[in-house]
Amino acid sequence: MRKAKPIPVQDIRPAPRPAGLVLDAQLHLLDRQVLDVDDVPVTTVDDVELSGPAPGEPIPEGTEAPHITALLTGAVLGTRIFGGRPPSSRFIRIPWEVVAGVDTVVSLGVRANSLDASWLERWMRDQIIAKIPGGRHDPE
Amino acid sequence: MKRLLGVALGILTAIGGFVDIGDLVTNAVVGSRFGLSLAWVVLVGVVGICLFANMSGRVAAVSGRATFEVIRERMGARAGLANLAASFLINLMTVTAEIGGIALALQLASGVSYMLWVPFALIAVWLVIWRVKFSIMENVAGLVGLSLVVFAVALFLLKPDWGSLASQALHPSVPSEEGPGTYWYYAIALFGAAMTPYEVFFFSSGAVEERWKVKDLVQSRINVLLGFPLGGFLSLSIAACAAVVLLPAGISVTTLSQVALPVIQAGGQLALAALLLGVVAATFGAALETTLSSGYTLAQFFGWSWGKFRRPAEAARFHVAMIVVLLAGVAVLTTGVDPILVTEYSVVFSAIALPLTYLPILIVANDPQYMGKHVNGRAVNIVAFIYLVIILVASVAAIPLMIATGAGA
Amino acid sequence: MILNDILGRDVMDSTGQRLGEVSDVRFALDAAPAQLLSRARMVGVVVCPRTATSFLGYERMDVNQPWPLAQLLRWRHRGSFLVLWEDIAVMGPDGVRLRSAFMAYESTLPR
Amino acid sequence: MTRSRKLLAAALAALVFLGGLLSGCAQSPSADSLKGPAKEAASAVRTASLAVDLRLQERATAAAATTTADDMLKGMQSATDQLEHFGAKTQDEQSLRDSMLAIFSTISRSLLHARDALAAPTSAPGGGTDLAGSVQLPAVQGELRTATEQLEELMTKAGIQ
Repeated sequence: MRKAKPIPVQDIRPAPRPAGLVLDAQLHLLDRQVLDVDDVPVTTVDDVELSGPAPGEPIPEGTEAPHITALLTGAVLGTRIFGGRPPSSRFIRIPWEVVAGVDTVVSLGVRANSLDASWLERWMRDQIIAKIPGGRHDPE
Repeated sequence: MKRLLGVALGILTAIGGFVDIGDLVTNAVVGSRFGLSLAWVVLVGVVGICLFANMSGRVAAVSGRATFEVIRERMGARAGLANLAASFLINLMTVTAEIGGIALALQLASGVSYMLWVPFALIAVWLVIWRVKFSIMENVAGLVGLSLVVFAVALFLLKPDWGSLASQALHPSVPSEEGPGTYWYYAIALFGAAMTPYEVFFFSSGAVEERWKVKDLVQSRINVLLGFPLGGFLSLSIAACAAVVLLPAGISVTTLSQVALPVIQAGGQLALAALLLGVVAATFGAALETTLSSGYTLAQFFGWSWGKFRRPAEAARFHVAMIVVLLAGVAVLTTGVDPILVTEYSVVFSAIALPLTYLPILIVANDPQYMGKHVNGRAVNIVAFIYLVIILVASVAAIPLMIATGAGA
Repeated sequence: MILNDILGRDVMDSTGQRLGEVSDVRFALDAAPAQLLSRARMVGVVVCPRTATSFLGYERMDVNQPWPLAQLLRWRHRGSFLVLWEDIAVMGPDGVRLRSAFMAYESTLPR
Repeated sequence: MTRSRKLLAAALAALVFLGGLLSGCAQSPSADSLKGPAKEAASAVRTASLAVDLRLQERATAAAATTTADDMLKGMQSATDQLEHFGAKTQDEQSLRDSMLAIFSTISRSLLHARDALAAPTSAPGGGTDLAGSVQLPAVQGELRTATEQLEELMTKAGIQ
């Protein structure tokens, strides 16, 4: 690994302050718990999808900044840990439009059952747990 | 009045819930081989578990986040997964050990081979997890487990030479027939048994299960600060009983039946009955806690819906995971592996995995985004940081010592 | 593009000189409010001259306890800086290349 | 990232090396390799002795005492296995191992007797109607004591603490 050229401290300037909430992806988004509108856990933020740019293509000056299109879950967790990248068709997306807030948890404005991200939970509920006696009752 | 009752109940539950098969076996082994010369480790371990259990409970009550959510969020996916793998393996070993412990205690009571009790224990544990409310489960197991106080009673009945016991504890030295390697190996095992990570996973998730709020923190602090030290006192009396009866007789503990001998000698059949009741309750309670902990860690890492406050159908993956863990534990037992051996390894592996669990708790307990004005005070931070160093040393030393001493043989 | 495509990749200036690794990507919610939350616009990337191991949350100014840990991690990440989107020429699997006249800004978060 | 992996690998290698070094230092001469099984056997037979005592005093239940004896029997099996796998290098070691094996089998036999006597329905020392059972326990106790003494004698001779 080549050693990095340091930037002299006096050349590092105070950053401009954006008007709204500032989020660092690694710090505020990735690996945070996602709760639905009823506070039911849905998943964890395994990765985040951006609107652009095309990888490896030069970005013309003045291009509009990309934005977050969706939170991802599913196979992207595995590739984030072990490397590589699944095809985009395998992403399970939670569109940014349904995200209602980002704090210590990411809260959604919809019910978990309406999302693709909860299919495994629903499948296990319907195919296994609901078939065992007592599975649909409150504990006593 | 009702509040006072709640506090008393909480303390009693914490005492009864503190001791599990790991504490039971490790303390008896150590007592029978080293006397009370390792008593200081129990003390260090109890202070540590009080500190971090309290911290994780505070994080859970203030932010609503249980420990493993915090671990994943702060350590990231990769380190989080490493921690998950380690914690899950240890949890699985502990589940195996606890179910084995229930079965061994029932064998001691009935004379019927423990293998025949294993399926019975499995079904009982699962039924409670499936159907019984969290608070009832916790309180009943803790209260009945309190009958392990019989160890303390037995110690008095044995009329030991208190002066010699005290000098063993106060002037620790390596006994002549044991090497320094084994001494330190068992020091780490005792430390791991007292500070097992599952206790923190369970404690913090339990705080979410019971919907603690900031105002409940005082009560939880009393429970921990009184209950755990008294539980540690129970641990010490187990070691002392072994030190008084088994050490002079030249018996080193390898089975649960040997753990019972001092109590039988002191109090006869009545004491034995109390002991067996206590062991069954303590291991049963711990089997519940460790099974739930495996579910909690998995669910919290992957962000699944979890908790016994939900119906099983509303936390489907959580319940499926626990069923799988129980079956896996029983599968391990049916190979005929000695549950006591599994226990001894599980406490040492716990010690190895400790830093991965306690570092993120400490970091998040200082994070104002999570904790608001309830961040750690300076004194807590200093003590916790010292503990982090101790934990790190124990963790790094564990494997070399294990190899060098042939796992304490 | 997903974040995993760029997190941890090398960052180079326009001459190909390595400056560090992408340790984080910064966003701002400063557009007009949409349905629930406003759009999260990419502000830029945080570059760390050393390996981009996790900062464990100590990139924020007001988090500095427990002290030895905070100091250790700050020290590991000394020299980190923020590069704005406008100064990025290429992003991809081969890393991030900056424009020739890029500016380095302080990376610490105000809160 | 690659650097951190290298660091991890180096740390692991160092750990293993350290462990190997330590175990190499602890690598014991022959008498010490017999020490483990000998101590295990001694502990087992003493435990059984204590259990029979407690049963005779009516402190232990039949179930608890039987379980104890049974556990010790298993312990003896594993100790015997270890001893059989011990490769003796010299004549002295060979003869030490053989005499120890002989004593081990005496101990196993007495443990077996102890277990059967404890498990017999009439083993209750006071309440038993059949005299045979209550006579048997003290006899078994004597057998266990003799075996213990034999083993201790051999251990002293071999210089095993």
